[in-house]
Amino acid sequence: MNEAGLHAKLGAAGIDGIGELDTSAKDPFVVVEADALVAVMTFLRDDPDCAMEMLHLVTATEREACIELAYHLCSYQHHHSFVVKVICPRPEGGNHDTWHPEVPSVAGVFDAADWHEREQWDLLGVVFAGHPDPRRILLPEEWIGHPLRKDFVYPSFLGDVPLELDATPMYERGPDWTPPSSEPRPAGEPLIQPPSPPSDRPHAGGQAPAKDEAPADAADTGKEG
Amino acid sequence: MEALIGLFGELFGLEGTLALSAAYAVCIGSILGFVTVYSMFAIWMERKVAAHIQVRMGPMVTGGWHGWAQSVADAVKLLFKEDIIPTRANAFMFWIAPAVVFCGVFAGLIVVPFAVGVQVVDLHLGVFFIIAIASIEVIGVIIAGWASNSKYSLFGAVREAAQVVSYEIPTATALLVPILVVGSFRLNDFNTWQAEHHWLIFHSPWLAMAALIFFISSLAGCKRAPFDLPEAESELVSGFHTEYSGMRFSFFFLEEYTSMFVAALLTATLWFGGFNLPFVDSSAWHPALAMPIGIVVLLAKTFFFIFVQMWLRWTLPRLRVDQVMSMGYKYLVPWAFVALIATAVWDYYGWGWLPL
Amino acid sequence: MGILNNTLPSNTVTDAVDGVIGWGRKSSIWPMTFGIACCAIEMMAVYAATFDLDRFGAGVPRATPRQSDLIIVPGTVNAKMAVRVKRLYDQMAEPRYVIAMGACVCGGGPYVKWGYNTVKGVHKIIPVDIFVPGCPPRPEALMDGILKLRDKIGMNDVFRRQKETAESMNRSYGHL
Amino acid sequence: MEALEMFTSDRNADVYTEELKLNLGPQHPSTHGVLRVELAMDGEIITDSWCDIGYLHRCAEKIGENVTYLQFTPYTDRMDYLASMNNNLAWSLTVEKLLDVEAPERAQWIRALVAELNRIASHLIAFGTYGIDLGANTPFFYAFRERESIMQLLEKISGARMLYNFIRPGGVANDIDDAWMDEVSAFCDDFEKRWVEYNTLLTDNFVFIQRTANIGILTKELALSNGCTGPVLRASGVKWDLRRDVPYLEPYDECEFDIPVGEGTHGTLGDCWDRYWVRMREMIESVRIIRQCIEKIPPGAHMEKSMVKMYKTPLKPPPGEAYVRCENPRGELGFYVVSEGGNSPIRCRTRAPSFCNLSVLDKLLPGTMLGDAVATIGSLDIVLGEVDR
Repeated sequence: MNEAGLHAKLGAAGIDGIGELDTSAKDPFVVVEADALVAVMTFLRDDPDCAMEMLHLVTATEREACIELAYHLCSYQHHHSFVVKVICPRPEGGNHDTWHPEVPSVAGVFDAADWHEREQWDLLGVVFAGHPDPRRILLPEEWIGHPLRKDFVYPSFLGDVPLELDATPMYERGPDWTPPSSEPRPAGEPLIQPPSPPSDRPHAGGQAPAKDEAPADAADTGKEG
Repeated sequence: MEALIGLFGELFGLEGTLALSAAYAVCIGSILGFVTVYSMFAIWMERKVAAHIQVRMGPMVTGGWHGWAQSVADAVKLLFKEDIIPTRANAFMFWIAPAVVFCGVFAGLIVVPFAVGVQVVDLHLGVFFIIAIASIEVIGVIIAGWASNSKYSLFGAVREAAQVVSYEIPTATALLVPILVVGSFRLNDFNTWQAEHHWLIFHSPWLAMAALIFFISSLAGCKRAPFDLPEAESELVSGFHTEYSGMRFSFFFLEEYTSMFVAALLTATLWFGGFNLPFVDSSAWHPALAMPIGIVVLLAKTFFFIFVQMWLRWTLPRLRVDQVMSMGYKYLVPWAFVALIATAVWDYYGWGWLPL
Repeated sequence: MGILNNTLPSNTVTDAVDGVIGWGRKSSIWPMTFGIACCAIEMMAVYAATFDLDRFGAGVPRATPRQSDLIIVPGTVNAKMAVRVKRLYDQMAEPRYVIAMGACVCGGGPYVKWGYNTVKGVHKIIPVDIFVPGCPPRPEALMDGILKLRDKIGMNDVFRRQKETAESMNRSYGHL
Repeated sequence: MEALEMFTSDRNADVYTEELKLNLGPQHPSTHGVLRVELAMDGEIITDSWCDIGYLHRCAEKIGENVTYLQFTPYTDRMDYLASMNNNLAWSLTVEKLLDVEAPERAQWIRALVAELNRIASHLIAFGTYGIDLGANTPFFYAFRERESIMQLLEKISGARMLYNFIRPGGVANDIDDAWMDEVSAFCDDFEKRWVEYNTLLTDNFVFIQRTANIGILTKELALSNGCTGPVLRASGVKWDLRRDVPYLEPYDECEFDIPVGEGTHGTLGDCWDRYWVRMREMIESVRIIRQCIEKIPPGAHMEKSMVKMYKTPLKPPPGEAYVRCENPRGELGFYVVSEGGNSPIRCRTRAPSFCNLSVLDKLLPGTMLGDAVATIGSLDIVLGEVDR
């Protein structure tokens, strides 16, 4: 069955909030409402004609206007795959500090979603309501912020571990050295103030560089080991 | 021993207790020296055997010819390495454990006849003594594991306790089989008996079986692969000696190789003719000739069995802890008893097996 | 050893003893079985048949830091791992040596610019004796690093008063 | 009666038992890198386990959003560093799908050839380290001997030993010649003999079978629900291989090869032995594919002409998104790339096979013993670079 067939099948299931099939993309996808997500996933898994046994991937993508979640499903019985998307529009002034979009967790439908959703929470700050174990997975527990957001500010320290290129080695610190405070910062402030003078790394403690100039200066360091 | 006492009397005019003490000091010193040199050689040999099994060369640089001085360098380094006692460990127990472990196996060597007359004490209960004194080792390991205050060490110690205590039964039962034939616990009697008759391994199929059972369970007793669970590196990091560093750790090394030596030597003495050459009657030889040849023959046999132990270690995967236990209790113990009873019956009727 | 460290004058005896100790230490470097990332595979290749680190007496990988002399840090250290690397180093017995293997460990490597989580060189965490650059370094490069470490160890004094190597032996590790 | 009281009364109240928490890793000889597993132990038996990953998190997805499409290729090498070619392949296919470009025919055959070579190298490490996990050190050295020949072969065409950066969007970096292919076929002849040797050394070993059969049984339902792929899934009896079912390269369509599936030879379907044995047989299948590639490889360009022009400026795919899956040695590697027309993607998500395969570990461990935990982790054959990215 192709994507259109799957979409038709899904539309006939009587679930509210299923959007149109978007065939402009390389992999056609369907956008569903967040409330309908669990029902859609359960239907796709259980319906014998769809039989999506496997949830391949849960991806959150941050765009200008929204964070969209893509669920890649595939079926080994019927050799077809399908993409379901949920779109969480960005509220006015929503940045990585103030805005954590919330979607229902599908960990109850697919076990695979458990770790994927934890990772998306960890890196992008998407809250999965009803997740059995909503902890960080890759970053340490004491990490502040969600690094894959575009407005994430690079920290200089984690606890007393230096993350700066020009930081003083731990064993050369004087006895009066105090670890930087890791208290949650007030909204709008940089995560941890950069050491002064600020390093020449492009956005240590400052603003993330604009999108277009990235490759130009990435070229000088990107390839060297 | 008696010869030494006489020698001291002749040379220095020592008598009585003084002569005895001097003779003991010399004997223990020489055994200690032997153990140290032997362990260094065995460690070098282990690395070479392992390397050649694994298509590589092993130590080649240290000391020149095939890295012969590798173990010397290891010893020097370990001697001058910092000795850590973890803060949360029980310092006294942590300190004493390597000594207990090493004494246990080291003491077993004093009853071993290396050749005619080359023996510290000719105990009537030689075999019994070795088995009894070697059990002290397990206490040392348990102390080490407990005193380290580390979970891996504790696991190692508990595994060691379970494993060694279980395998004492088949070890001792298998040892009883040749004892039943020879009728003595004394190690020298095995040498003379086998010189007069034939090697005990050829005596009957049951004795061959007992030899196999003894060899397998002695592997477990020495914590050698495939029974190296107490120090299983991929599971327990280093097992009971995880927290030991420097010289204390090297005592565990010494202990392991010395107990390998004792096990191999018992196999050679009890089943494979001791210091007797095959097909050659050396009983009439002059002691000056028989002694060095005897030592060489015995050591050659011993090192063959040590080589087999190493060979197995670098070939076989490790068993799981419950499989080790079930192997001991379900297979080795019953078959050891079968061998014991069957030998009794066999010898009672005086059946022969091979034309010997 | 502690009180004797680098206090005796230089004479024939201390020279000879230092020579023997230095020889022992450099001929028997036991590395720790410690793999982090890509470089660990090349490190394994160095242990393996073609390159065979055991030729130099350095082929006894010990799983526990207590018994190992050398920690090869093979691969990117990130914020979560740095605390562990530090602890492993603290658990090792003196004398201990560190080889930073690979570009990431020498100074951030490919992850230096955009890696929000990576430590830009393990020398920010623990003092390093030898840096082996490369991504990953060829086994020959690591061998060369180990040979350089051997030379370095052989030069260190134990009993004699130290000259220029004092700093490398007695580093202060700050409040950590 | 008194004796009974001793057991029933509270006299031994100060003697108590507690659950032992054992911390496996991140520095542990058998966690294949820096995996940390926290185990709750009741004696030797594991009652519960918690995986803790992230000790090798290297921000690959953030880097992907900041560097150009071409510059990201070396970073894919460093994800699954045991199978760099396969990672490069998946990334290149993703970028090609975004750009609507297809690699020339010869490039596809070269890609399949080197990817299969790298698959053998990767499985060899799985085989060798699995031996070490179970206490047999020797297979590791034999495996590395053959792996060394593969690395030398690949070094000849790519210039790098381990992280090749050889397969690029639009084709491959260099062309291969007949002399090199002769060396490859000589290696294949050699390898088939060695493979038999491995089996005598480890596969058929009684102790090895005892240690792996009936251990860590992964049922088909659990595997599918957890998103396990690759040999882990096939060992559970699912005959699914992207190379056969969704051929993403031309050679996979034309070559003949079998897909080894777990059969429960020595125990239950989906145990550690099955996973191991699937990997071992896949090596031989890879050799078959390599031989056919050498035979059938067509002449032509090794790089798409239009791409060479595009290389002079950063690639700028049109806005859109692409998800491509490839059959890696560890399972299905997927790249999901979202482009908004800029020099670099705005999202560069990796579906790491090891990540999904590892998530099943917490469900396999409870009830087994400590030694089995090591065997199970080894049989999943994870690469932490890929789990944490």
